[in-house]
Amino acid sequence: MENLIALLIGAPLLGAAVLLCGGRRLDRAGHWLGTLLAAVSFAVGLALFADMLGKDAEDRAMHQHLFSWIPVEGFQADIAFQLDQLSMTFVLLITGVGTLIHVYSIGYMEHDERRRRFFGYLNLFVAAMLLLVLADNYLLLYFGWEGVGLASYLLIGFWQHKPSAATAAKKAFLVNRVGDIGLSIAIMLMFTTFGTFAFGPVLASAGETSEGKLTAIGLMLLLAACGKSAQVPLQSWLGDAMEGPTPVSALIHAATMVTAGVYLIVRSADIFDAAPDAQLVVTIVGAVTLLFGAIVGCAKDDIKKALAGSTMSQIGYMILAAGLGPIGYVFAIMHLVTHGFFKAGLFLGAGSVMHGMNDEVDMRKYGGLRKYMPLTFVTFGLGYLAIIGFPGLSGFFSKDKIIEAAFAKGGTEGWILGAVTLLGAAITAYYMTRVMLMTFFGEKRWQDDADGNPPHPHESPKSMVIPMVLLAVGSVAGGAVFEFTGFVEWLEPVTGFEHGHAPISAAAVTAATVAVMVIGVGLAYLQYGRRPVPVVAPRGSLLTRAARRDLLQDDFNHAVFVTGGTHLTRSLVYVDHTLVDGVVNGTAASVGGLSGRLRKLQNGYVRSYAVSMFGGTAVLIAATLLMRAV
Amino acid sequence: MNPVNYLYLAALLFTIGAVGVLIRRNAIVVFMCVELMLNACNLAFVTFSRMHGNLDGQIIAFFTMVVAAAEVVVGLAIIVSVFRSRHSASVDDASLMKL
Amino acid sequence: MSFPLLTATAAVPAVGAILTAAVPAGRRTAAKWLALLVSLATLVLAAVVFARFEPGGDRYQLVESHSWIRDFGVRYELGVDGIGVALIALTALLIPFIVLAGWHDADPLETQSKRWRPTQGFFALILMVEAMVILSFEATDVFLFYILFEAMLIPMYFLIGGFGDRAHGGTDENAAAQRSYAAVKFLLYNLVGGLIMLAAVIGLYVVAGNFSLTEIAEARANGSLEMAGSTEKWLFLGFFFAFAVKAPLWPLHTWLPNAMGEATAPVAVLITAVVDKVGTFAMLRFCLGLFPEASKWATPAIVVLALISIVYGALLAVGQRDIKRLVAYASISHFGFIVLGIFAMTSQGQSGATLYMVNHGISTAALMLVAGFLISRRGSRLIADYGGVQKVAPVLAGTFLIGGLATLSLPGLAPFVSEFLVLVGTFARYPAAGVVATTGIVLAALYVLVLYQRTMTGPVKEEVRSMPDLRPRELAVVVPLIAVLLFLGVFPKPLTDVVNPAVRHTMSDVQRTDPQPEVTVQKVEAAK
Amino acid sequence: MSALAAYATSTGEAFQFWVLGTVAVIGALCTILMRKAVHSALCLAGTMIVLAVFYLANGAYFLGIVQIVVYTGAIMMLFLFVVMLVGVTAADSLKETIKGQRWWAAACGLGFGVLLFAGIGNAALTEFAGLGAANTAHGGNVEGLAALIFTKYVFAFEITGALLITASVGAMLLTHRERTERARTQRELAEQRVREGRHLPPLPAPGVYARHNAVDVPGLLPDGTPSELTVISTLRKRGQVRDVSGEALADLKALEQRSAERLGRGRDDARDGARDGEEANR
Repeated sequence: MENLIALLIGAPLLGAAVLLCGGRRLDRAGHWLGTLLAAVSFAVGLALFADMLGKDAEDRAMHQHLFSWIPVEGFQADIAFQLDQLSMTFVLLITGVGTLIHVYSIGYMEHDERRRRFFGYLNLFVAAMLLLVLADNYLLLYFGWEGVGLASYLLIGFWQHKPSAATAAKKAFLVNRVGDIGLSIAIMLMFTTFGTFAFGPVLASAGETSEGKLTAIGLMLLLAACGKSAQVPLQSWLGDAMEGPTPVSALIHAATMVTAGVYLIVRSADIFDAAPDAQLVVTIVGAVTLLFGAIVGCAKDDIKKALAGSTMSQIGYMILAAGLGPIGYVFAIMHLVTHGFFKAGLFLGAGSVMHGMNDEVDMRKYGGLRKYMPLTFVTFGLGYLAIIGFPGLSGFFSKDKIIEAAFAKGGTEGWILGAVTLLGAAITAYYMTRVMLMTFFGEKRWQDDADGNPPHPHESPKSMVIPMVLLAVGSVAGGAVFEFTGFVEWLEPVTGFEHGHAPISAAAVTAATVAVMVIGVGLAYLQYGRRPVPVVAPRGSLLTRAARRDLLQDDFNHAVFVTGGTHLTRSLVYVDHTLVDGVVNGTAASVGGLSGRLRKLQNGYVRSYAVSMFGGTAVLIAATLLMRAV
Repeated sequence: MNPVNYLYLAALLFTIGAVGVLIRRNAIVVFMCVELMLNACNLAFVTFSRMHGNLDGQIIAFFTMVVAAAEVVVGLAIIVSVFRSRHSASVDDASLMKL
Repeated sequence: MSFPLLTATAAVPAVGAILTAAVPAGRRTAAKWLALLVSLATLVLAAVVFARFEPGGDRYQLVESHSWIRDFGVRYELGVDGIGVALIALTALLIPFIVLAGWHDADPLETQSKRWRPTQGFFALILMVEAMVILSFEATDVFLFYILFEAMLIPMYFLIGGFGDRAHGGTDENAAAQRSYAAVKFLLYNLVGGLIMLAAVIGLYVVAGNFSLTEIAEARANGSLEMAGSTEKWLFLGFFFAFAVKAPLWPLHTWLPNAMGEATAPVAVLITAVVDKVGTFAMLRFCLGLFPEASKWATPAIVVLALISIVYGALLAVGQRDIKRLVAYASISHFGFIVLGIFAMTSQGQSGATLYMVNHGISTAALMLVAGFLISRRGSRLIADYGGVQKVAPVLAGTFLIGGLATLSLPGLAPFVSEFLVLVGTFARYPAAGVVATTGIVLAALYVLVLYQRTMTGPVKEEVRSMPDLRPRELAVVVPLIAVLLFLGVFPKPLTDVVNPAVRHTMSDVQRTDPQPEVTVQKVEAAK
Repeated sequence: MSALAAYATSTGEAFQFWVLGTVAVIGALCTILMRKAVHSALCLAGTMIVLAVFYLANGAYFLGIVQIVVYTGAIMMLFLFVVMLVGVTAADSLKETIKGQRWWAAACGLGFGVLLFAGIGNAALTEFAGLGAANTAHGGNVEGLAALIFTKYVFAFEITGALLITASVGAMLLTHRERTERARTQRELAEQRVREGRHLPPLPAPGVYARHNAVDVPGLLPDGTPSELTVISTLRKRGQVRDVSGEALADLKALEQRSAERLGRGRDDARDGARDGEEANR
């Protein structure tokens, strides 16, 4: 069975290669081929899953060694895969949700002339993401890590003729690269510390080195995770990334790629467990992002950006949980999977809405859509209930566990983290209700598009609706399934698990969670359900305005990095031209000036030359005489 | 009298000839000055010959004369052909080496 | 006496150059085909060299040795180690593509006389450069190497000054002036470097009594040749200066952007991908091989210069408005990495540096040649003159992007392997330097993506609307290069197998061992 | 005499040296200071003769004679010949045209001379072997030279022979102008002249009324002005045309005046005639 692991990656990779190199001949069948290969990968994943379930919990990890990648003295990097329970979870999520979104895209991208290439990119993404989660060493993980970055770049900028899309793609790649510095330094640190960077040996001997080194490695891994998972301070790209086609937002920027940071931290659990300081920073980052994303999500009128803020916030939950150590790893992954379902569903719903509304994204121009798009409304609604943690739905189970674990951290930290998670839950309920109300309820606020066509909201084609329905099912049932089929036991051999002991009872936490949810929903209803929503956004409070601008982080980046960088490069270009080159040119000019003066001696008159010859002879005689005299 | 005086005389004549080469523009006169320098050398050779008591110095002076004759023939031919084309025998007129 | 394979590898392009130059004026297509065939034949020979080279064998293989100038102990002495083999392979691999890419670059203008034969001259000069570069990778005699090092400036000078980019903003006279400025600058910089090296070569002879690299290195190793510390340092500096100009290292780099900007794209590739490699190659072979102590003494300063090159080159690339100058500054940044890897003096760093030379050659060739195709279509080198090309010429844009991604060292493409090895190697010895160098990867992403964004994306500009996509000849240039980049990115083993033993020898030259990891890890069985 | 010359310097030789040495230096100075090339040549010839005497005094009898016969006699005559060819009357301007040339020349010359003198003064030149033995070894100076030339210096001698041949051939080549086109026949020349329409008849002869028949005197036109055409082009180019028209007119005027006085005829006519002549002259 091990040999099938390569097939997991190989199928979508083949699809990408064929679709991208195949040319226009494949235009008509390309999307089917892409979808088929994603489905093949999913099928292989299921087969491997079935095989894995048949084994003992401890023996479930599978390895496949393909070949030595970079064989250099003292440096072994292999193309080798490791499929354990953690990877398996991701494989199923990636290929499953990935396949659904492929199907969805068939309808969504129907009118795009470059649909073949879109599927090529999607396949490329799936392959890279699988490589990321299947790698058995950090360098190969880095390969996948950058691969998904590339796919994300290509897909965000898929509509390249829009300057905003091209800029957003570039921004995403660059911010991710900053995070990549972290990953590469972490790998280098591992290499100098352990002499290798394969998961097995590094994690097994993590305890043998100093805590300081491990903290450094941990913080660098966190930096990488921040970049990929859009955590503060590297979160700024995610909102802009919504320029990409909606299926991309659903797959990459909600369900899978952005959660790679969580995977990285959970995968490196042994390192973090031995470095409590790093763990603390992880939780702080998670907590800050959780609130940051939630606040941003409250202020955005663009439906996708509101959802992007929500994604950021939900990943904040996961990171926070991952930072809690063995009491949180499992729940981080569990929330990751449930979030993958409901957020993908929400994005697909949003895409469906946009599909029917002439690609309008401003929620203030929606309203009353539930009658026109009943299926979208229902699936979106179920996703909504899941994310706010409506009891019994998937989000409820996973989020509740994280909040409980946060309290279980213990001490003041535990209280603070618990409070933050609860606050986050309230805000989540608030902004998601706002989205729901502005989109599907209230009166119509539709506007003609740029060409003057009034929108004709309609239900999307089957290829789009079916994936939405399936994801809605997952959003509803996922949590319960995990809760009652032993997700904890499933992951425990990989991540380890301890029961957290919260200072308050689990029932109290659950009650509090439900209570803050109700408060959040109620507040949103008061603001958006009872009163009509203005088409033009009101000026809003200082916080609202700041949140609309991503809490000014973009402005900060622009002022410091973009403007400063532009000035720096401009001045360096000047310096290079005047100073570095100038020194050389100055030397040349002075030599030239001297020669110009010397040239006057060469006046072309034989007699002048004769004088110099004669003088030279005299000097030679003088020198000879002097030498003899001495 | 010390025969070294001949050497002083040779040196003086040589210097006069050299200065003449430098200050005259007429190519023929320049040539004459060159001849003067050669003759000064010859005088020195002959004096050295006497000083050392062998005839090699005279031989060299003899060869110098032959070479001088050859040189004069070619040099004057050049002057004549230059004069033919430029109607001038001034060495300053031939300043094409100047950029 | 066996077949002189190394001589043949250099002689084939040299003879080919003469034959190409002799093709009559009217038969310029024949000259092109001849040049292509000769370069392919050289590639075959280089492949034979690669195959005949045994990684486990002697340090220098396929050795040829003949007396040349007996009085000074100068010998015609050739031999290749793994590093030389890799770079010969690179050179022989790139030249056919350079020839193919420059197929029409030297066609005579309508206004020129019928007897004028620029095409023949262009291809003959390229082959001449190839011959000299290959021979300089083979030479194990310092004097022979020096002569080749200098002699290759002559054809390069004519290639830069005589065959400029026809896409220029100003008038013809203006362009000609710029071009001759660039060519003279190239020549002067390199001549000054070469002159200083000549002094050091003579000094070496005075000290050692012969020019043979192998003999001197051996004598130094077994202690029969003592060299005073200061002597060694001065000689080292003399050699290093020349190589640093050629490489080029900050602050001796300013000739490169001019030369690459003014030359045609294939010639620019020839400069940066082939000729400049002689500089970094010579650092490895001569600086470290002949002056190990001085190399160690100078390492801190050189590491700092390399770091400055990396960051400075990348920052200046960001600030460029001219596509070709941008690539030139990017190359300066990359050469910083190569030098860093060499002087980190770890196995990973030096293997990485060697691989970097090869990979940088291929990736820059891919990027620069596609850029050349782009420029030839629009007739402008300014980034601002482009926009939306992706919509009009998707294949061109796609290949350009892949070239760019290789330049920014995306995993999966060859440069990543080498860049990461350099970083790891440097980090193991000098952690701070490793961290600073890592910022280079962000800046690389910045200049590549900004370039791509401004030229390829956005609304289609009026001037590019009718731009044709890549033609078959151009595809034949780009596709194999990209294939090689992908192959070496995933499976660099053929190259590392050859390079590893050579690096081991170099490490023993400088008597340095790799820093050992802090924790010795038992290999987990499962990882196998 | 030979013994005298060989061994020591007598008072007579000293006297001879001081007198003739002064002459030689004056001759040399005149060579470089005379404005006319022909004068320079004559001064140089004088210096050379003095040198010939010094050669004799130094025991180089053969060279002394050769100096007079070959150098002064042949080479200097060659100089004079070329001077004539170029223009014997042309005087050079001694005004210097190159800035600082004269000062540099003087300074260099002075420095050079001082150095030479210092060098000679420094050298230990007190021993004089004399030429007596050398000259008598083969029976005389000429025989001694011959013995050396045809033994030790035979190669150099042969080479100088080759040099002389080459030089003479070279001189011929330099001055000889190859005719590159066919010589035109008289008919063709005549036709050309007709075609060009100038001077159909032969050019007028030089000379005036049989008073001045020299070739450098232009013939006078009917109005009394000289005609350049009558003088050959070489002289014209050199500017060596002697204008005698004014002289002729003055003579004519004087004659007319005299005859008028004698005949007592009207002066007005004569004055008119003279005025006409003057105007035409102008």
